[in-house]
Amino acid sequence: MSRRRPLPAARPALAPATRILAPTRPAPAEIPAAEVDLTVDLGRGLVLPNPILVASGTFGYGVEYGEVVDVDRLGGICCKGTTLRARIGNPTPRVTETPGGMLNSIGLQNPGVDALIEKYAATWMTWRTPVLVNVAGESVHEYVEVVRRLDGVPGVAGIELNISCPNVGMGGLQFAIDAGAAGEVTAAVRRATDLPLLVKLSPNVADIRPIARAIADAGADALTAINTLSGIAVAPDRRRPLLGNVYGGLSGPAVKPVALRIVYEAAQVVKIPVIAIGGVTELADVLDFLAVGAVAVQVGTAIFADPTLPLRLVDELAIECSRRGMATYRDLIGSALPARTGRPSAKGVEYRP
Amino acid sequence: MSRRRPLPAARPALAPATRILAPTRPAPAEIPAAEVDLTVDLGRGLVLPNPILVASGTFGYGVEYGEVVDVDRLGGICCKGTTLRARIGNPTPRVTETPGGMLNSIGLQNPGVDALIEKYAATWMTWRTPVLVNVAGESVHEYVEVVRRLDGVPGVAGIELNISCPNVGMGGLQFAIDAGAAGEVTAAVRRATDLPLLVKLSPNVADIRPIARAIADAGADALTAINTLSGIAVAPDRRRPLLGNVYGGLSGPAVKPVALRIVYEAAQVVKIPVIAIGGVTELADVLDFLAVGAVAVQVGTAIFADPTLPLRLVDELAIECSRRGMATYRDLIGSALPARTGRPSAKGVEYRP
Amino acid sequence: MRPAAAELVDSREILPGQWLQAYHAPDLAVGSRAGQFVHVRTGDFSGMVLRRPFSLNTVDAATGTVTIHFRVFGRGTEWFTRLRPGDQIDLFGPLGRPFEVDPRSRHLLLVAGGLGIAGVRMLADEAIRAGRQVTLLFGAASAREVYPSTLLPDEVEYVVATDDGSLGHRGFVTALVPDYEAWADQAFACGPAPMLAALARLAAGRRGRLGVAKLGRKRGGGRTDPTGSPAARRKAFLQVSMEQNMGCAVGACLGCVVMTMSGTPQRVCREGPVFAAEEIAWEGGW
Amino acid sequence: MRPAAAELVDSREILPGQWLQAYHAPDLAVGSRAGQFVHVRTGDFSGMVLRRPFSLNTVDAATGTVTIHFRVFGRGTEWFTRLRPGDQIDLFGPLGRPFEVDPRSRHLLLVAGGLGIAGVRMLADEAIRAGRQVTLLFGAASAREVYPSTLLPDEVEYVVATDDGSLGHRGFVTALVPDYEAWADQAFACGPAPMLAALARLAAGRRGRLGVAKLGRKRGGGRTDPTGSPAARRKAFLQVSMEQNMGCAVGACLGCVVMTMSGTPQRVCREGPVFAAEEIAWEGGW
Ligand SMILES: Cc1cc2nc3c(=O)[nH]c(=O)nc-3n(C[C@H](O)[C@H](O)[C@H](O)COP(=O)(O)OP(=O)(O)OC[C@H]3O[C@@H](n4cnc5c(N)ncnc54)[C@H](O)[C@@H]3O)c2cc1C
Ligand SMILES: Cc1cc2nc3c(=O)[nH]c(=O)nc-3n(C[C@H](O)[C@H](O)[C@H](O)COP(=O)(O)OP(=O)(O)OC[C@H]3O[C@@H](n4cnc5c(N)ncnc54)[C@H](O)[C@@H]3O)c2cc1C
Ligand SMILES: Cc1cc2nc3c(=O)[nH]c(=O)nc-3n(C[C@H](O)[C@H](O)[C@H](O)COP(=O)(O)O)c2cc1C
Ligand SMILES: Cc1cc2nc3c(=O)[nH]c(=O)nc-3n(C[C@H](O)[C@H](O)[C@H](O)COP(=O)(O)O)c2cc1C
Ligand code: FES
Ligand code: FES
Repeated sequence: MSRRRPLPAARPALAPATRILAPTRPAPAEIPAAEVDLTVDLGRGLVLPNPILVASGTFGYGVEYGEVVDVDRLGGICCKGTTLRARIGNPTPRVTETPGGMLNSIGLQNPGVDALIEKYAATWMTWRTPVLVNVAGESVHEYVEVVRRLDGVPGVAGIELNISCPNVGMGGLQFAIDAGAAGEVTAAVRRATDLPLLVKLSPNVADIRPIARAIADAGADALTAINTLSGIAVAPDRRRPLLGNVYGGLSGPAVKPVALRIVYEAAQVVKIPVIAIGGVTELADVLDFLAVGAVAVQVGTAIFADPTLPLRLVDELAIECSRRGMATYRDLIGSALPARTGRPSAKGVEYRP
Repeated sequence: MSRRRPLPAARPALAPATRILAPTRPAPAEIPAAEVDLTVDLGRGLVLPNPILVASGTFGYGVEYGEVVDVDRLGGICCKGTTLRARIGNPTPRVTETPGGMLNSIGLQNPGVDALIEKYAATWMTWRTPVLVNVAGESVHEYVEVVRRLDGVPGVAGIELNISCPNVGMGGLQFAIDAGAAGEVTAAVRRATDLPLLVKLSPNVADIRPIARAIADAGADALTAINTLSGIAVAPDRRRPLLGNVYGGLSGPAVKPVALRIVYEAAQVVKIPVIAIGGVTELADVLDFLAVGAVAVQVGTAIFADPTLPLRLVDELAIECSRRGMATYRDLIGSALPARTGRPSAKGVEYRP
Repeated sequence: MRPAAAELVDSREILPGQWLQAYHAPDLAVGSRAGQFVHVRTGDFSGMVLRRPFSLNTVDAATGTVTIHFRVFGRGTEWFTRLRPGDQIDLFGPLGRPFEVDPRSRHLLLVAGGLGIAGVRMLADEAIRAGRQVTLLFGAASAREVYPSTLLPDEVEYVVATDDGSLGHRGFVTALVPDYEAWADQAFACGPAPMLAALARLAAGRRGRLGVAKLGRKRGGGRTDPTGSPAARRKAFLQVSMEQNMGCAVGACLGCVVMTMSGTPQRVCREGPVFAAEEIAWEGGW
Repeated sequence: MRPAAAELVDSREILPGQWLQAYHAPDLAVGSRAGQFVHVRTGDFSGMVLRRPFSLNTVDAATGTVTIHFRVFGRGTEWFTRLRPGDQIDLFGPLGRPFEVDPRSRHLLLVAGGLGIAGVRMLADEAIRAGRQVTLLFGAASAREVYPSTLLPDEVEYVVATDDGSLGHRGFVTALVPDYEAWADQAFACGPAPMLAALARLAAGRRGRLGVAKLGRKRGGGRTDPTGSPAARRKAFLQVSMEQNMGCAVGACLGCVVMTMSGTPQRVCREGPVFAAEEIAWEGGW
């Protein structure tokens, strides 16, 4: 700085003080990363070791990535959707990439609940990580029946209800798009089991809030959100839609803004915890979802690109808390929510482009 | 191929014949690109010179990109949303990038319909390209009033109704998410003008089909789809949502699978033309949307990255038709739709992940 | 099977729109077998969320080099062509089950349609190393798409068919197969689904045409291996390498299935990509 | 104003996380003025759909070179750092309205907070070329973020403030301004919004403190230029370069507005990025 001219005598900063670059905050007392409390208490005895779960349908039954991922360090595993009877699923192709995302239409291929229990429950029992069975059905009865068979099975830590399924009793309308149907199936399952009960929201609705409320009122222990957005792709020859089933579910980074919105809205209208899903690919995404009120996140599509991501996120979250002097990650939850959440805003519906 | 061994005598291909690589089709008689018919007749005298329009809100009033784009080669221009009175719009930030897309919450900043007419109509009149005025409002009365003022104004080629606005008469529910309200506002506007009337669908609904039908039944000349998906982003400090208005509309390539689905569903339940919008960034996207039944497409977000894209798409579409020996691009429309569209499928609702 | 950093060593367009890339990936080069594949990640900043599956085209354990041979099809393959030597990339593998050669097989017939060559190429190396005789039947649309013989081991008998007759036999490669039906102890194929289906039909009729299948006759009424097991496949006359769009490539997402004769979908990434032809329900079945 | 191919010539990290890149872009290098910006496209295969705005940091008409100086902030800026000399990129510009220097101004005070230096850097060149005296007040958090004086023309008087006092004045750069209030004919600033707001408050009080503003006094009661016009801005003591997230950068999307005292939002990309300080509603106004 050779040409710096002699400075006038230092004087007090002008009022009001302005900050030119990020203020150098007093360094917080650092907490060793290993000591940061990452546990998530979802009630009914279900305590996740950390808030990073893997999403249903993207991590199979927890065993497939066995050679690559130490499952015992995950916060939780939501297994592939399970139905009463075995299903062979949809015709192929079943997956395709889309800009910043992917479409899938697996069609709930699964061996049925009894085979599931026989094949996997014993293995799950040996894991420290809770396994939540994702349950699907086409009638309230089917859901109840599946859950009843899972009730009391060692190795099954809880239920995640996938209600984005057609309700044959209601002319094929999905349970998830109707507050009444969503509440009804939740209540019925609630009566059938004392297992921790998570219910998964669909983003394919005009207003999530009445649906979230109905599910909470019906006795769910937590909400998970979001399931996929309904979309299609076109075959290269353009003679038909690409997916064997025509329709697929859109997931991945592309849907993150929608997932953030749904979590933000749901977190303001229910008292039960909300677990976020949708486009998590890095720590920033985890922090964003916590900020809008999620208590935990699930990683889905991103696992396909990087199976080691979920465990890295666990480590990075601990380090982030440590760096910021936080003894628990829970201090990160809800920082971006409006201060008074008493009167739910009508903004979600009032959105104008 | 020195080591090729002497071949056995040629013999007829085995039945059934198998094709190892793409069959070499007989080369179609080539039509010069300049002679391919790209015109789109939307009825009521509105004939677009070609099926590539620019989407409302992304091309201003057609004058802003003047130095970069020859507007007179576009298929049509949808101008920024226009209301009865001037609006200053939403607080900033108003736009942000998301994976494969962007969020915007402009809040319908516009000078009001009278100022719009005064400022732009005379210029539009000199253009060969039809300008459609995108109209927004908060009550049926407001929509009707705006359209009445536009009726008969030289330079205004038609109306695109943006019904993703809160209906104050219905407690802030958007017109676009309710078949009754959507039909009502369409019918009222229809009575007020003989201008070509396009109505724009919102993707933020559980089932688009009853809404599309209600709009068609109410006398719209065409549907446009889709408007943006509702989403949010979080500020870097995570103390608030990023956008000044909290909520924004998601657009860009990320939403293309959703737009394809909505166009695919709408095209099967209405007889009026459907114009597709959502994530168009290259010719393949245009061809995909035509394949699922769109008669034209609008380019929005992609203009920001490449203002020359819409005109390039016009050229490329003509060349594609020429290459394939098509005298009109219309032969491309609907190739991926189910053969019999009589009984509308319930699949959109039945979607399972 | 791990995501592993690999460094691009060489990248060449060997045929119009077809690239051969060599990567330094010592972990992969040891223990991989013909028929297995890798799942390759695209660039970090891309809107491309899925990996891309490619057959292991060749592996050289000595130098730690693996090659892939691919056609520029869409965004992902286009992106790979832009890599420059020295660039790092993430190859996940080896994945899937390999071709299973019966120890008694002396004569192997490989059948490749177009890019399918990448699926059987490595089997030629393995077979020759094991002292077997290999004939490769290769089909393409025209001469300009014919795989260069210089990229094959000298020991391979190479027979070409082109749709337009611009090189070799005029017509489909499947038409060449009957000539080798008796000679071949086993056949291994990769290529478009209709080609594989036609080969499967040929293979099914073979036993009848030849009287008794050469392989398996010594076994008499002994125990049968469960369908889909390596042992059962090892006995199959025709093994095919299948393709399906993939999500995870480890069996977790059920995205990549093919329907089998048993009525249960099997995962190309886990039970496959190599199947015994008779396992596959060629007409679909959903 | 056109999207134009530009070739990266040089790319250097001049400060931790701050890069200076030189592009060969002859069309841009001619006719661009200080205060204008370019809108830069990211890679084709990326999930990044928006361009990124950067101030024209310097232009050299003789060599056809323009430079941008940026901080790695998110995905886009990170991506730019990966470019290598010879890479082509699409720079759209010049965009926006430039700083307007009153022809009578002899002493120009430039005030830059951190990266704000990129917004006023070119004005130093222009002013010196026009024979004006330039003092640059620069503020940063600490010495390691101070813009290297070697990158400035020798003629510039360079005064530094750091928040922690590790170099130059300890405290905010705004604290240095009163010393130059009388000397300066006009001031031009770029930096964080709170800094600009503080400067605007200072500027508003200046007339009172100095008695009569130096500029404009000769005009007496003459005609007033419309707010926001180049002529009106030319008379303003303080001009500021504003930032807002952008969509189109040509005035089409209304994404980038700032609220003005008139109650109408103005577009940073079209009416700005340079505004007279008194045009801006510093407290917002929605
Ligand atoms: C086990 C296996 C081995 C393969 N080996 C080779 C090989 O050695 N050489 C080669 O050229 N090709 C091979 N393929 C096909 C190759 O994976 C696709 O050509 C490639 O994924 C296309 O990617 P893209 O980005 O260019 O196309 P895009 O159309 O942009 O891809 C979009 C999505 O569709 C998927 N996809 C598209 N085509 C195919 C396909 N044919 N099979 C599977 N997924 C597809 C992509 O993976 C991606 O997820 C193999 C496929 C499989 C399943
Ligand atoms: C007129 C103008 C001139 C600028 N000149 C410079 C300069 O010379 N040097 C420099 O370092 N920065 C400058 N900026 C800010 C620069 O544009 C952002 O730092 C940059 O866009 C961040 O991109 P990213 O991909 O790293 O961040 P991301 O966070 O990944 O970007 C996400 C989105 O937000 C936008 N965004 C984020 N921060 C800003 C910001 N501060 N201003 C505007 N948009 C933002 C991005 O453009 C993008 O659309 C200028 C901004 C404007 C409006
Ligand atoms: C291949 C695939 C299969 C899925 N299967 C199920 C399922 O069986 N049950 C369910 O509730 N959700 C299922 N999902 C949805 C995911 O659990 C998750 O909600 C969604 O993908 C969004 O998260 P992401 O963006 O991180 O992938 C599936 C998603 C994918 C990609
Ligand atoms: C900045 C911006 C402003 C928009 N303003 C309007 C509007 O005023 N009226 C309207 O109907 N749609 C508006 N839209 C929506 C677009 O017209 C279009 O429906 C949407 O962006 C999807 O298309 P795309 O993915 O090609 O951008 C706006 C979109 C953007 C990005
Ligand atoms: S790709 Fe996921 S199961 Fe095969
Ligand atoms: S960025 Fe679009 S109006 Fe300024």
